[in-house]
Amino acid sequence: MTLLPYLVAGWLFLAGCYGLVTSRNLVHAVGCLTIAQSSTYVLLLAVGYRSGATAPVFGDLPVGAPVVDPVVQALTLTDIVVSATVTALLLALTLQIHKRHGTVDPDELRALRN
Amino acid sequence: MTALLVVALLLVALAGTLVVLAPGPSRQAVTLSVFGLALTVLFVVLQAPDVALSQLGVGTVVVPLMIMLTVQKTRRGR
Amino acid sequence: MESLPLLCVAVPLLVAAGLAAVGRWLPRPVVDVVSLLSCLGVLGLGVTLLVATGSRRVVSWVAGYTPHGGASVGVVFVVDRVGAGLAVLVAALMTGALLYTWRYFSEVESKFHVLMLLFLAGMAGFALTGDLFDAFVFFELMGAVAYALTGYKIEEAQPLQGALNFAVVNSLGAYCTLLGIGLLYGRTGELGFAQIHQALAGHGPPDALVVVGAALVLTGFLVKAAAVPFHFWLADAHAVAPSPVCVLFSGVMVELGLYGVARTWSAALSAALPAERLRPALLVGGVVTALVASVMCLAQTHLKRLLAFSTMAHMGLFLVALGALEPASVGGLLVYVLGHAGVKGALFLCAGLLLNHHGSLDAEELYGRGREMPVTRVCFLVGALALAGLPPSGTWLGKTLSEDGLSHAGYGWAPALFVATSALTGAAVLRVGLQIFLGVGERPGSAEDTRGRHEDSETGALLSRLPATMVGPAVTLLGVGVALGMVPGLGRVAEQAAQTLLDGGGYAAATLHGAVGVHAPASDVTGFTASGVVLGLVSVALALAVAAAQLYSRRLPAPVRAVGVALRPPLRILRATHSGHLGDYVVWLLLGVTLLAGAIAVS
Amino acid sequence: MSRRARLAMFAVVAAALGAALVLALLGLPRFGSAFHPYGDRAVAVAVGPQQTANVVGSVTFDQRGVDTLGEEFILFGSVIGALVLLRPAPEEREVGVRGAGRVMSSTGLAGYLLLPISLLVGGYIVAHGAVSPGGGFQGGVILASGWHLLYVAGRYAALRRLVPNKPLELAEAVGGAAFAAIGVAGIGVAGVFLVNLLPKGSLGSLLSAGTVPVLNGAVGVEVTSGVVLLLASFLDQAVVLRSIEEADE
Repeated sequence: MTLLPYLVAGWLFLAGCYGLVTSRNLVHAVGCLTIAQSSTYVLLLAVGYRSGATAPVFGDLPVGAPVVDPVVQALTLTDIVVSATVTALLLALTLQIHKRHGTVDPDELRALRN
Repeated sequence: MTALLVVALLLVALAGTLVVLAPGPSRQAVTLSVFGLALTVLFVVLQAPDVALSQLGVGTVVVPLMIMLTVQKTRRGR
Repeated sequence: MESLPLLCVAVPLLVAAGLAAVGRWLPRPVVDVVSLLSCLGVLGLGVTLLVATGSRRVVSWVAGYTPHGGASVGVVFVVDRVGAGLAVLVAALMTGALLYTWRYFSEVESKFHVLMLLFLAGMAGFALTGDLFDAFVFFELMGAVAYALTGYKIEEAQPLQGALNFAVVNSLGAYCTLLGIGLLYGRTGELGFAQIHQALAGHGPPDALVVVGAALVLTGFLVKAAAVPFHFWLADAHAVAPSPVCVLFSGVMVELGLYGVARTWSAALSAALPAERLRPALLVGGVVTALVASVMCLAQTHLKRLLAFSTMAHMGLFLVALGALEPASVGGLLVYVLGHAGVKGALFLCAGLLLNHHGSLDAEELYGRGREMPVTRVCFLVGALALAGLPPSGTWLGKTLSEDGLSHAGYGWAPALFVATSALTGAAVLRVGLQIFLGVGERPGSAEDTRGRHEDSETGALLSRLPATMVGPAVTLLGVGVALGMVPGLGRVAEQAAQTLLDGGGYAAATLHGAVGVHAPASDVTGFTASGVVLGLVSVALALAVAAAQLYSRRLPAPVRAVGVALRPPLRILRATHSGHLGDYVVWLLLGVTLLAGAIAVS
Repeated sequence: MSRRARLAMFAVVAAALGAALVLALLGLPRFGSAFHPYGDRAVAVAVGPQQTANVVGSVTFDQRGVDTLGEEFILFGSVIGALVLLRPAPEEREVGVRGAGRVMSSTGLAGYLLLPISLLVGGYIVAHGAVSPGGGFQGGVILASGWHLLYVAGRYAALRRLVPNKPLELAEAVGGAAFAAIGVAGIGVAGVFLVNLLPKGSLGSLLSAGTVPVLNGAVGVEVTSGVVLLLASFLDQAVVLRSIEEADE
């Protein structure tokens, strides 16, 4: 049972990859990529969790109270920004691909076929 | 490990799977929004309010909105 | 001195932000001059660091969080010869690329320059940082900017798809790296290379977590390094990116992927993962990459795509030279990377010149049309010969040093691979060079492959006269790439730099305990050996022979042609795997991660 | 590869990779363990010398500030990149937005009502990044979302004319430049990049934590304008830009 958070992370990664492999629409594929990336959020925050601890904000909390790992939270924040910006770039590319190729189905995109 | 945590985790796994299995991109934008919300809940349960706030803004509003706008543009013919 | 590494990153970031703020109101020459000056500034900082790192590592703790008792909360930049050298290489290539774009690339105000400067900062940061997560951040910075630069020509169909494949595959690789960082953080509780090294040390043979964590972290870097089967994005992206951007992609960005592998292994993972664990995966991956890419290179007629596969073939050789994890061969690799950057950069710029003058990148379409471009002609053909390994060019010196190092380490087959790969890729480049610039060979009929015809030039209208700012960088890059082979003592310095790069214990001691001194053991590397010169000449002769065979295929004796015919079906299968299909590329990537983890586990 | 071949290969590879992942995950410390050496040190530094109540803020903007510098420039570069990629192609032109004035009045009202709330909440979250959850990024995203409520509430094209890209791009660049400049200023003042120079105040007060709130402000400006630009360029694509043939219809 204590493995569940880690397993969810692994599941999200593979599920996202499955979506990328089978997707018939690039916009859909980009969505699947964000699912694969969200596995990293879950893994990082699960690794930094501490049972019975509170959020690392010492507003009303006495100094010295147990808190969860703040470092992984900072990493996840960066990760979320990366995800959003890469998604934006990918969607921008997808939009232009649609204009030039008239389709966003990877099976029909043949410009780079070798 | 609390029941709340288990529920939040399963919700995330389920919502993530639904996003992947969504039949088309416009349906996916909606499920992606739900997935963003589920992640936000999970982050709150994991005592990460900073991350939850980020995820709330990015995962439930900004990214689904960009996807929806892209879908609208790419649905039309050339 | 301690603040210089951070300035290498901060200066281009500041200038980029400044240009984005006021660039639209500045006259174009000011934008050009300001971007060039900031490149030259980074170049100066890099050279200063390069000099300083001869006797020590430069360790700078960002925000002043110096360690107490070997532990810190901050991020550290740790610079040794290799890191500083890469920063210099990045800045030098960027200077050449920006000179080439002088007056052009002005479709969207100064945004091209802003992106290029961000690219510079990302690559410099990646080369200088001493923290695994920080390396991921800079990796993503150079990635995000590179995707946008690849798709810069939105009027055409191919750049967009090439950029998308590039972006998805690289992003997925980066997420693998991040998953690996998560696993290693769970085990060690640390993020700095040296801190991870310290925490991993003394735990006996690696368990599944370390093996899979290492494989995942290295995956992101190997994707960037275009190792088979992570390589599919490379040709797609290179074929379509603007030529000055290709100079950076081929000359240093993919090499930074290898640097990531070397640095992460030696500075962090080597404490738990001895060299024997990693060696087989890198060596086998390198050999396969070199062979696949050489064959693919021979089959191309699109100039940039051909050069892209040539880069990939050399990446395979670099991977082999790195894979021995011995100072001698890695030292050779460092020289090879420098020589290759100069020569390949010049070749890509020549391709750009052809495109801007004739509006095509297809060798058959361009047949004989380069005759009236004397400088470009000499530049391209000399570059092709240098790529094939003509003594005494820098590529030749790097090749022969790597061969020697590998032979001494017990890999007697390596020189044969190096000769074959340089000969085959050199032959492909020579073949198109002779076709285009001298009109040699049978005039091509109607080819079935029409890719590359009628491309828009990068300068708006076609240029009847090529400006000196475009030709100059190509000539200079080639000159430097060739002249490097004649720099006395370069091999020795490179071997010492490699020694420092591979010394994980010394890295940790310098970072966490202030022992920054580097002792440089004596090295007897000279470079100019009779066998090295002979092997260089052999590969050039082979390259000429293969090029001639391709140019005059109809006049070949029947048995040779029969071999060629027999090779066609396997070649067709190989080409079919490079399908341009995103789903295929993702499957290959996952296969690569699995094989890498398996190879590390069973070695 | 055919679809079936691709799927079959994926099934085999994913099974192997999944097994490897599970083996690796089994090697992690038990979920909820107390083994967080870096985290413990970060907490001690944040509530000790740096007087930053929100430890995540301290890690993000002070202890590992250079990560965030990189992150902000990833955002900055991506926004510029998206603007470059979504620039109108030669054969495209802008068309007037038909029907944009006919937004339902109830939606409009909700937009106008929600706007001040989101501006207030966003501003508060940016300002209090050092003492409570949130900060420049989170607040910036909320502010940018609030901005888009205006689009929903009012006339898109009219608003775009009122606030074109230029000032937004300027604000984004200034926000990013401010972060880098504060880092370089550290070298000038103390010889150390990104050093936390300002007085630290006392834990939990609005002006505690030295440069952390200043950096939060810079990031807030950058993120707000960056996200507005990003969403606006997608909106432009969906609403305003047409190819010439389409526009002529």
